[in-house]
Amino acid sequence: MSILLEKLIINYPYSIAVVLFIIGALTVLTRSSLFKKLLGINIMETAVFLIFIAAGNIRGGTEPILSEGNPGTVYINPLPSALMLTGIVVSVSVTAFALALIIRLHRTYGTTDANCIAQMRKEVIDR
Amino acid sequence: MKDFILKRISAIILPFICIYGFYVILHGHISPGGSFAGGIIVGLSFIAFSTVYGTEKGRSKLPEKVLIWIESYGTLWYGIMGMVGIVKGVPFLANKLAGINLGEPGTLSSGGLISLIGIGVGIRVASTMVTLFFTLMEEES
Amino acid sequence: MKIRNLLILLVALLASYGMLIAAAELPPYGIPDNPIHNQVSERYVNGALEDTGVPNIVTAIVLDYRAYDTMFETIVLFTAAIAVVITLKSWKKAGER
Amino acid sequence: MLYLVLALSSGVVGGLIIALMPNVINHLRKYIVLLFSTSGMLFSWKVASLVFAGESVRLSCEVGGMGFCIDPDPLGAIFGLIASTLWLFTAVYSFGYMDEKHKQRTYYTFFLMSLSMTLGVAFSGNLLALYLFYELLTFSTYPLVIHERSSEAVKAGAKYILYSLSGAGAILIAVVITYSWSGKLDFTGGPIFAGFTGAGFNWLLALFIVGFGVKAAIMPLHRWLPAAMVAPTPVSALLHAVAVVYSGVFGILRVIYSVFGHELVRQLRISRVLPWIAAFTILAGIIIATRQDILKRRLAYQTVSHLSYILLGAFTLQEWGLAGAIMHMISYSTLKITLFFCAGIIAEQTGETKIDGMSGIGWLLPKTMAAFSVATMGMIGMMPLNTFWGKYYLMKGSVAGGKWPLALVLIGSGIINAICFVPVIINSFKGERSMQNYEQGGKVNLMLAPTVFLVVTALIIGIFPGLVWPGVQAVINCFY
Amino acid sequence: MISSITTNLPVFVVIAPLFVAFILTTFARRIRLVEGFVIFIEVLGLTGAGILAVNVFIKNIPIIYQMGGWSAPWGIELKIGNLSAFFLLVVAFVSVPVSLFAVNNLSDEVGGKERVTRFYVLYLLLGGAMAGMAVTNDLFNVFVLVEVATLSCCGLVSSRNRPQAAEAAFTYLIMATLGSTLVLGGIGFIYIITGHLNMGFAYEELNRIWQNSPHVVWMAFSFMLVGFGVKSALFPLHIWLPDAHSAAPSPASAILSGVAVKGYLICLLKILYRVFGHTLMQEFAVHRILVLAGTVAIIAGSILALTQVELKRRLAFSTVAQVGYIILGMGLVNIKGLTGTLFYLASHAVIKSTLFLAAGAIIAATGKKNINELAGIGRKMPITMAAFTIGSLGLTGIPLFSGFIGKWNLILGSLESGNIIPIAVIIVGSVLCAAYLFPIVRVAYFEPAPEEDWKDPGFTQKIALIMLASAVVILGIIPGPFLELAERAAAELLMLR
Repeated sequence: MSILLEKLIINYPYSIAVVLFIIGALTVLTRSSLFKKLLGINIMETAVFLIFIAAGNIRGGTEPILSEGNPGTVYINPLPSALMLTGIVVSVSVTAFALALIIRLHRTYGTTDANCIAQMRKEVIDR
Repeated sequence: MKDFILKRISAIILPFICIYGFYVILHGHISPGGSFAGGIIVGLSFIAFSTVYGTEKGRSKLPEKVLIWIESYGTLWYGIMGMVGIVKGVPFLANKLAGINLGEPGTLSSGGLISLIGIGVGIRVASTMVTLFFTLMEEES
Repeated sequence: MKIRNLLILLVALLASYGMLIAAAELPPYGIPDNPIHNQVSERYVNGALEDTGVPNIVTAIVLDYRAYDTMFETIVLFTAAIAVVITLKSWKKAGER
Repeated sequence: MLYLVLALSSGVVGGLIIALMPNVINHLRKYIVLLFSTSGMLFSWKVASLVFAGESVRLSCEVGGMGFCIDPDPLGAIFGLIASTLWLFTAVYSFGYMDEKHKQRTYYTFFLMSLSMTLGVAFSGNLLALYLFYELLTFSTYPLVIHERSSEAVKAGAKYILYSLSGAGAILIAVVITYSWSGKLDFTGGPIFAGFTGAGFNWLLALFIVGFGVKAAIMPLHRWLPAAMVAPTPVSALLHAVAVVYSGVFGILRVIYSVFGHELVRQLRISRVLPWIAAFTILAGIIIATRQDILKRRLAYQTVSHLSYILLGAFTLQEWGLAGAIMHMISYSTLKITLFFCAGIIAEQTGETKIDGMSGIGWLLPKTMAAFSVATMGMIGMMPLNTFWGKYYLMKGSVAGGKWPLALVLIGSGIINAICFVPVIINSFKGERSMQNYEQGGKVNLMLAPTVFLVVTALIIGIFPGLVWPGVQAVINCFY
Repeated sequence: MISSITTNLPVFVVIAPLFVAFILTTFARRIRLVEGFVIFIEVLGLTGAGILAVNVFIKNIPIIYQMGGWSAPWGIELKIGNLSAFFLLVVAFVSVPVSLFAVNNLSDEVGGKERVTRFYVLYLLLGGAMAGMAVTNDLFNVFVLVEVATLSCCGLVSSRNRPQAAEAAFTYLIMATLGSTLVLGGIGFIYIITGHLNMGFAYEELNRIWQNSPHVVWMAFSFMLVGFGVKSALFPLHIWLPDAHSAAPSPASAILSGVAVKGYLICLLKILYRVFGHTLMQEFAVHRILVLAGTVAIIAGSILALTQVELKRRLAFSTVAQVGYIILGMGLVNIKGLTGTLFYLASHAVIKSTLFLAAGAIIAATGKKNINELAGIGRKMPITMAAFTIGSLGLTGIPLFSGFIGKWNLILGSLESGNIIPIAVIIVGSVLCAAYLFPIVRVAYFEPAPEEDWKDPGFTQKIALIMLASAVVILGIIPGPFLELAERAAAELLMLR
């Protein structure tokens, strides 16, 4: 157990990411407010990004932009950063779409609470 | 929004924000940042403008047709840049293989297709941001 | 509802335990000889300049080595825009316009 | 070859013609039905004669990466003969019965189609074809079961299709297992599992028997049969006394003699249990029958019991037992269909379906009740009716198999048959009735003619069993 | 010119629909032109997929396409083996009749011209993403494609102008994003311990060093299973599917149930067999989990489908059950089982599209949603109902229809793997399938029709239905080369070549 803790402390970014991931997942699954669900999704994605970025890091490394002059510099692994650039854009798109859906639901039902909507759906007649 | 100071200040600042965004886009391949960051900044300048001066005014600056046009052909631009490789007889999205002069590293014109692609991506990211903003802002028709 | 939340909590605890063990097993953080820093990243770091001619390696990867991903990334944005528009705009039926 | 194709296709073609023909020529419908059922009968007779002459009539094709093969052998030929011949009579009977009834188009369409499917089951040359036609038979007879469209009929139909599909599923599993164990599915050239042995075959055989036993109405699986009696009488008579249920019995015969081979079955432990299951079904079925007061249901339970006669013959694994099974297959079908025809006539003429309400019917419908009585005698198994011979060989077989109690079971079931049906006859000749206060439905002569003809046939076969013996002999030679 | 097209065909089949999608929005109002473009590009894609499949089938070696000329560990490579060719064919074939069906048929369900155009845009984007999933050989590329597919699926669902559609789309979006986040996490684990994103390299590295970090591999497995399980509606995670697939416009439901779900399943198959490899799967007993999940999904999905009274919801739940078959087949790690899975995947893609399109035509013509209201449809809409009946027979697994061959191979495969329970479950599943599909057929044919003039749908819709139904029959009668392709794909997945 102590070894586990030790390793967790060594890998503290991963541990934090795990905690964030669980927080996000619980938010998505237990909260009934659509906004909070969306926030939970974003937190989860952030956790995964954190895992990638942390994996790419090297202690004492600099950002991967080649600069003339000092040849001895250690650059961090650029690939995870590049991947996460894509990932962030993806999550932005998802967020935008989810917001649009929330707005439409709010226009229809006047609320952004999943339970209330589930109740109201019975009464709403199809156009 | 009726705030006089805000309007004046933003009238002064926003052009520079926009210019800065374009700067980031253009220098994406030789300095930190890149087309996405720059595109977001450009988009934000317009979004700020239309929050300050009202959505209608913003729309008048960037009409819907222009946005649609930029989005469609901005995304298509990427593909066209990719097709350059195929036309040259090498795989899709090839840059150096396609025999394009990469230029002298560190200068603005370096990187061959990369800078071109970057410009396209940046502009269309900006337009997408603006579109999303307008669409989310607009009321029930 | 209560039961459901309890179940979710249980699953979450299980998952977090597994994930923590996995996190502990991952290669130690920030060490240069992790498997992730293999010939791939070396090639990126050392060869980017003559491969692509740009000093910003991230841009080099995003727009040249893995440009295909980035194309789909822009497509994701495009998709999101279209989806948002189709969700929120022009509700009228064909006949009414 | 050509005759085989014609025999198989005549039903489907006729059905399609009837389904698609315009309403203006509805009066021609009967003639079309008559034409195609006759052609089906004639061509299957032709095929049978070829088969008995020893020629191989084979038709095989590769469909969906799997070989389907049609290749009748004497057993299949006999089943085909029974089915197609009785089909003609039933067609004639239905002309009388269905006269001025609703949904005739649907009825005749699927009536003819199921002829093709039954012949397909009979002539199938490998397990896949057998399975295919077995499934298709279920679907093509389903519309006939729900013909009345009443909620009761729909429920019965759902029961029927659910039971049959579950059985078919069991068969599919068994077929796949057979395929993966032996690598071949054809019946030709001796049993598939010739030379195999092992404990797993117990389960495989059980699976097969459960699968086919659904349609053969082995006792725990029989429930769909009485329920399906809501169908119009010709359907009950032909399908649920002969064709469909025989397809199940036939399947079990096939499995025992063509898939496993009697030597292998004799080695299996399960083969000691099977005859007793059949015996139980025989007794239980007929005993339940005595407690039914609706005539058709009573007949249905009697069907359950008598089907197991045939299975008993098969399960004894003796040559005489097989002979008895075939004999009973032939003779029982003629008489049972007669009984149903009579029940139908009674119901149509007087509207009586309950047995208590039939007092005095005999004076109104003397010919019908005469036929009914003769058929009942046959069911009891008296001389000089053909069923006597079937029973005789069955007893011979079971004694030869060293299972003499089975013979007692047969005798006992004969007695219970008497207890069950003689009162009906007596009751029907009690008291007075006058024809006036009944509205008469259907054309009684068209219904009576096939009935009488069948009874006469039964008598002739009973007096000269040599007429059908060569066929039985051929089957035995083919398997032993 | 021609040579350049043929050499670049792998990328063309992916990007052609996408490019058309980009330019469609610029002439949104001219709907005829838009539809013409869509049909044209679908047919073109089918041709391209056919050519690719023939190439792969004849040469029988996978085509490798290095994106941008960067070789495997550095750049992204497309790999078109038998599996990819197989799935490309399925996608390309199914999307043609679906878009034919959509022609001139969407204004009721979707709305005005712009909306219809955007519907088509999303439709093409989905098609492109599916093609990309079929051909890609790169883990992170899989994630991006999955995201494109997810967003376009949700967009298609929410394009129906009903409030329920938005709600269903939101649930779908949240669940699917949760799933893709898990997938990204799984990819992250694999990437961190192997340092590769290319499937082949990751496979070698992973099988070399997995002992160092078994728990990480285990978590990667479970992330992948749960993530793709959510996306492809594996039983306990299916809660989003019925709402989404029944609320979407009918062509969208057809493409979602028919193709989109299959795309995620193909990705799962690729990652399980090409990245982890079957030895690792058996090491971690993942195949048992798959079989268990599949059996549970079959039974539960069928029973849930039995309880539905709404036509499209019943079909949606039957999709849940059918996904169970495919997952089950993935678990039987042998050639027969995988062949059965792949063939069943294809046949279900065709059959479920048929059923949903027929249901859409019925609902559009009659306005009736519930099953018991469909009395006599068979007489009034013969072609539609005939297609529906053929689909039902195929799904039930009657011989001579495509479903039977898939089930046959699945049963053989589970026999080979020495597992008896799946066989029983497969059979019970098909009996239940008959129990929930045939009542519809019975009501439609054997009950008196009300006095309303319901008509078959328009010409193109009829063509679409006939195409799909005949495909069901043809696949059942002469599967020939297609089955061969599936077998080779199975061998390829098991790395027997």
